[in-house]
Amino acid sequence: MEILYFFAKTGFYATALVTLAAAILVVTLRNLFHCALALILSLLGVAVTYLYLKAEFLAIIQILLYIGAIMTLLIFAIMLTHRLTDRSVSQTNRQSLPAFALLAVFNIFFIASLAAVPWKINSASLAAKIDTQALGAFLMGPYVFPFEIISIVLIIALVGAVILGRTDQ
Amino acid sequence: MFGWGVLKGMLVTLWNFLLTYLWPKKGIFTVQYPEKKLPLAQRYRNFPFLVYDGTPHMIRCVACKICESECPPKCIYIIPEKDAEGRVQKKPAVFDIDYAICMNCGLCEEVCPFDSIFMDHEYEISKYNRAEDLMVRKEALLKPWEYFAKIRPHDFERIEAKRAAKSAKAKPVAPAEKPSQKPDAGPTSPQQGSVPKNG
Amino acid sequence: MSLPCAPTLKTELLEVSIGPQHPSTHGVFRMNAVLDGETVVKLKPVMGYLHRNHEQIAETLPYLANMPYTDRLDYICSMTNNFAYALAVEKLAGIDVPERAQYLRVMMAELTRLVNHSLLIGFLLNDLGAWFTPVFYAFREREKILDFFEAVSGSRMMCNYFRFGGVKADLPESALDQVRRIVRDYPRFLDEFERLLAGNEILKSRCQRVGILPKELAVNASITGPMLRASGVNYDIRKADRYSIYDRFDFRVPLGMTGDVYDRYYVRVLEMRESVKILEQVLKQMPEKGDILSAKGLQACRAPRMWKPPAGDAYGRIESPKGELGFYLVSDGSPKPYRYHVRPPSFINLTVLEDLCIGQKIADAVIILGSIDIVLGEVDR
Amino acid sequence: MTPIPLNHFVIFSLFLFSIGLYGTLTRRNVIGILMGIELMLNAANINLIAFSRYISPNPETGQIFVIFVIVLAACAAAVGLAIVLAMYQNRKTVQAEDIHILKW
Amino acid sequence: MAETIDQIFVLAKDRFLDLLGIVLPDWIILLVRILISIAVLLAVAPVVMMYMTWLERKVLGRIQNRYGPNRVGIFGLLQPIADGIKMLTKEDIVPKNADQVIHFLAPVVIVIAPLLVLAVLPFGRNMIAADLNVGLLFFLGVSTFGVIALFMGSWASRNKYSLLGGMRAFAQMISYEIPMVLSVVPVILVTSSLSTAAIVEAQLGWKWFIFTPWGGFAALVFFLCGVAEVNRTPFDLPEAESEIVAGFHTEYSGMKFALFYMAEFISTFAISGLAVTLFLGGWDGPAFLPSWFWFGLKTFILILIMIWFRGTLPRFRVDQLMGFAWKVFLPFTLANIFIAALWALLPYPKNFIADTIGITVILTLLQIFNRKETPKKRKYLYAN
Repeated sequence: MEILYFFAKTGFYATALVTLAAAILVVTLRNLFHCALALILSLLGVAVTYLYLKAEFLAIIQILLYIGAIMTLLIFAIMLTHRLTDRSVSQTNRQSLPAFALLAVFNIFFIASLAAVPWKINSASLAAKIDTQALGAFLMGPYVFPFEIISIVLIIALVGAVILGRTDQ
Repeated sequence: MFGWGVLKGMLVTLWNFLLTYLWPKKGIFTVQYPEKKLPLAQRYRNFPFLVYDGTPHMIRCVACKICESECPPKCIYIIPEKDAEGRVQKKPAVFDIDYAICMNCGLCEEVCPFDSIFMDHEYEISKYNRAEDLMVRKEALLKPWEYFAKIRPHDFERIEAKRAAKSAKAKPVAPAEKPSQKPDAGPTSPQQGSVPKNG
Repeated sequence: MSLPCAPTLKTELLEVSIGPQHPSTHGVFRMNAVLDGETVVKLKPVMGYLHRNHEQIAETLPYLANMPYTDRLDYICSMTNNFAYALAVEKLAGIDVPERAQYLRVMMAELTRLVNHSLLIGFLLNDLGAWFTPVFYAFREREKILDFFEAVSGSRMMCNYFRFGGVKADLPESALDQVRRIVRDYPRFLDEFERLLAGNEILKSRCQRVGILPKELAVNASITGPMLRASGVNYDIRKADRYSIYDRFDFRVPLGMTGDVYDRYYVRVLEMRESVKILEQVLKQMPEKGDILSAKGLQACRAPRMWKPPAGDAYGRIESPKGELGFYLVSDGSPKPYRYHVRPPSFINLTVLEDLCIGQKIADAVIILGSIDIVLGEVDR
Repeated sequence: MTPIPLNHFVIFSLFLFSIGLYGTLTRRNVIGILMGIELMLNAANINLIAFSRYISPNPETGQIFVIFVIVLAACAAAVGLAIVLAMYQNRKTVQAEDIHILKW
Repeated sequence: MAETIDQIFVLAKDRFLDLLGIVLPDWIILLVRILISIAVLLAVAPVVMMYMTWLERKVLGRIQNRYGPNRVGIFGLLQPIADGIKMLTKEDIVPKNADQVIHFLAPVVIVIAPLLVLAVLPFGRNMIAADLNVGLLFFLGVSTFGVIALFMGSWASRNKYSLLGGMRAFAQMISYEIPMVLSVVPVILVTSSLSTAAIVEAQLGWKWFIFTPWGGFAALVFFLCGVAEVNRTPFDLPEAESEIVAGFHTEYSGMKFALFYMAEFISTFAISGLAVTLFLGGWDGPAFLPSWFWFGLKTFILILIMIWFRGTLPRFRVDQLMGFAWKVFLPFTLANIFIAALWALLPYPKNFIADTIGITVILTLLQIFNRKETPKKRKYLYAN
């Protein structure tokens, strides 16, 4: 059995690598549609990561909402703002070098500090099983107020999007 | 209620579906082609063929070139035979029909004064080569008069009667000289035949 | 440009060339459509892919030799094409037609109308996306009529049956029973079609209020045939001109109210019922025996190369299933026509395509084209 | 069996966040910027779940917050893309540097 | 005996694993257990697809008074194999301007989704490849991949027809996913579970949800949305051959084209299977026949109905299609959730009455609000 766990762990690192590679493609590719596809792959990797954190519901929600809805929207927007036969123009501005340097510094600093932090692992919650019913109970119980707020925000955003999308007649 | 008409239409298709199993004779109207073939109507016309009496040497055609000139798409090509002295004989040396051009109108059959060219019932004539294979020569066009009797018995009777009357009336007259003078009755007894001949 | 269903989102216009190789352009017809999303904002019909020089060929041929060529104009209704051409030449040369031949002609014309209309409805449904079922039902019935045509004229579609002053041949023995059977069974088939289609809500909502052709436009664009009558204009050449012997039959002309695709479809269904009525009367009134070719006609058909009509001109027209089909002939006294012109109903009806399609969805453009009922052989000639 | 160390999740999400930020900083196209933002939000989500799973006494909290974040991301995407579309209709451009007058 | 036949596949698998267990370590057995399920699904799915094409052609032929394929093998049973060989040997044409990589990836990605969702379908008692506790959501979530793959294909072809088809597919599938999910919600509400196996368990003993007032209509809506989701007539706009040639797969040929078809047919099968699972009692049925037979029979009937649709109905127009989803299905399914809640809350005779009233009210309201769009009957004049 140990060997299966080893495979599983290797799987996590592989997923992480694929996700990061896809993410790099997202920010570097010239063709926006390719970027969107790479982003889908990256989001899929994140969903798999959720599985490793034993959040199956969220993994599915990630696929359903991010890939099914948000990415669809994004691709729609790409299609509506690009012509089929457009030449791919340069998609990056001249900040790439400073941005890269800044982020490198930021990452080094962060990793160094991370290594120094002794996290207190809570083994009870690590082993806890959270099924969908429990999540639902929480949403309807302690978190009902933010839940309602978020639904109102969603409605407002949708109405706003519709109004923005209309042309003035 | 929305959807009622859709249901009614679906019942029609369901009925047709069931009919093909319950009563295949009425339900299915396709014919399994290479195994089964539909009977052809007698007047069915496809491509023309030439008639000979008895042996293939006795071609009925006299190379009068009427069909050649009447053919609307000009698919017939005739050269009359010449004897040793170069006199034109009443027999075609070359009789070509380009099936690729022929449009099966049947006018050649209608205008022929000698009952020598008729429309065939043969329709399985697919070929691989359009230029050579569909240019049909005299030899391939020839078919016996009995064949015509087989495919079109009605017309056969009519034409036989007409020919018999003609040969009895004017035995010595060479038929190729003035075809338009022939005072045949034409289509006066039309329920028998298909083509009002100008014979 | 303000459109009836203007989209609220402005996007790039997309130019799509529908055809010449396209499943639903009924041949090699091309529509250059400019689409805004799914909506047609501009549509330019392009035709001529099937141009065969028909009129020019006819001017190089004797009069009769052109008869088989007229079969190929509207290859679904070759009988009516022959009819119109024969009428024109008869008018030109003053040829009379015997009684029985007149009835045979009307019979063939009305049978052709049944063929054409049921086929059109089948293919209209195909354009609507019903996967070939109505087409096959129409084929099933058409097959019987084509069998009859084959028995009579020798060919199923390229009949070449009419002659100047009559028809090519009389009916063979059992052919009359064949027609009786067709006339008896056709209403049953029409009822089946009705059950399958007329009540179908999808078809109704697809066709109603789509591609409306207003009365004035229809008249101004000289639209004829069922398309004109669907717009509510009472004009049927069988009634207006009473050519041949149409004045002897009792039939009605169905008229539509709105002139949309649904009316065009349904007027044809009703016309088929009227055609069946005419056929019944033909069967009742037709003389048992009689000449099928007048003496003058026989002259014209005996040696086509020699026959010379008097100089002059003539226009023969009939109500073909698609509209007014006319042939205009100018003769200079030689065996060949000096000028020969066809008035093809498909082509003239097609001229309003752009007016009908603008502002509709692309799917509607396809069914509007289908409801106009074109045959490319006739449009391009 | 030992679980995957928490730091690995955090570093993974850090990299993801950095890449997203890089994209946001360097992209000229507004939709590209939005994609970068989506990446950053995802990185945050991983962190939320990982920390709640490993450290928090209530492991549900993180997941519920992730749900909220996903909903907010959807809102952001919807509104953002609507703005992009409106921009494109009016100015025929989706390049960020061309959109600088802060009005239609 | 009946029990054995019922469980024959499960027993066979166990026996096989037992045999393997003699020689191989535990972890390999675990892997093999998973791999067997995957292998069976992967092997069965294409066969199902092939014979669905045969069935469709046969039934359509019969509907149209024809024979359908009957040349290759008896009853044309080998026809799908001949088609497969033809597809494999056909030239694979890639347009010159196409996006090569994505053009290649699209047909590959599109078959993944319908193959994955088969894993959560209970084909019989104990015959489910993966009994996830979010099985239903898994099904709905993974099927969204199809949209992306479709769009990849349509975009990469660089063809305007493809693009139009892709856009239509996009809009249609998103629109219909909402009423589809909402029509499933009452089932989740009543069974309080997302696991497909548990949903079937809840319907055992002829308590199929289709027999309840809310379930009947929800099943209808779900089925119609499913038909729309897999792009079949009357909702086959993305590949409407009379309008946009072949839609998103215009530029595909050979095996890639076959993969598109495979995806369509497998998802047809999967959607029918899910409808059976959710509303028609899954593998429940009289015990004299095995459970997998009942599941197969019900799925087969639903597939037949889809083919029947295809043989009869014309297709909708794009705006009517959207209107149908947003103006009819969506309000109805939303109301249906309340109706189902009433059913769950009230005792037996009362809940039936309440549901009937609720459904009548919502249907009447829909009729009234949509009367502008409903077609009218017409009268025709005759002139003499």
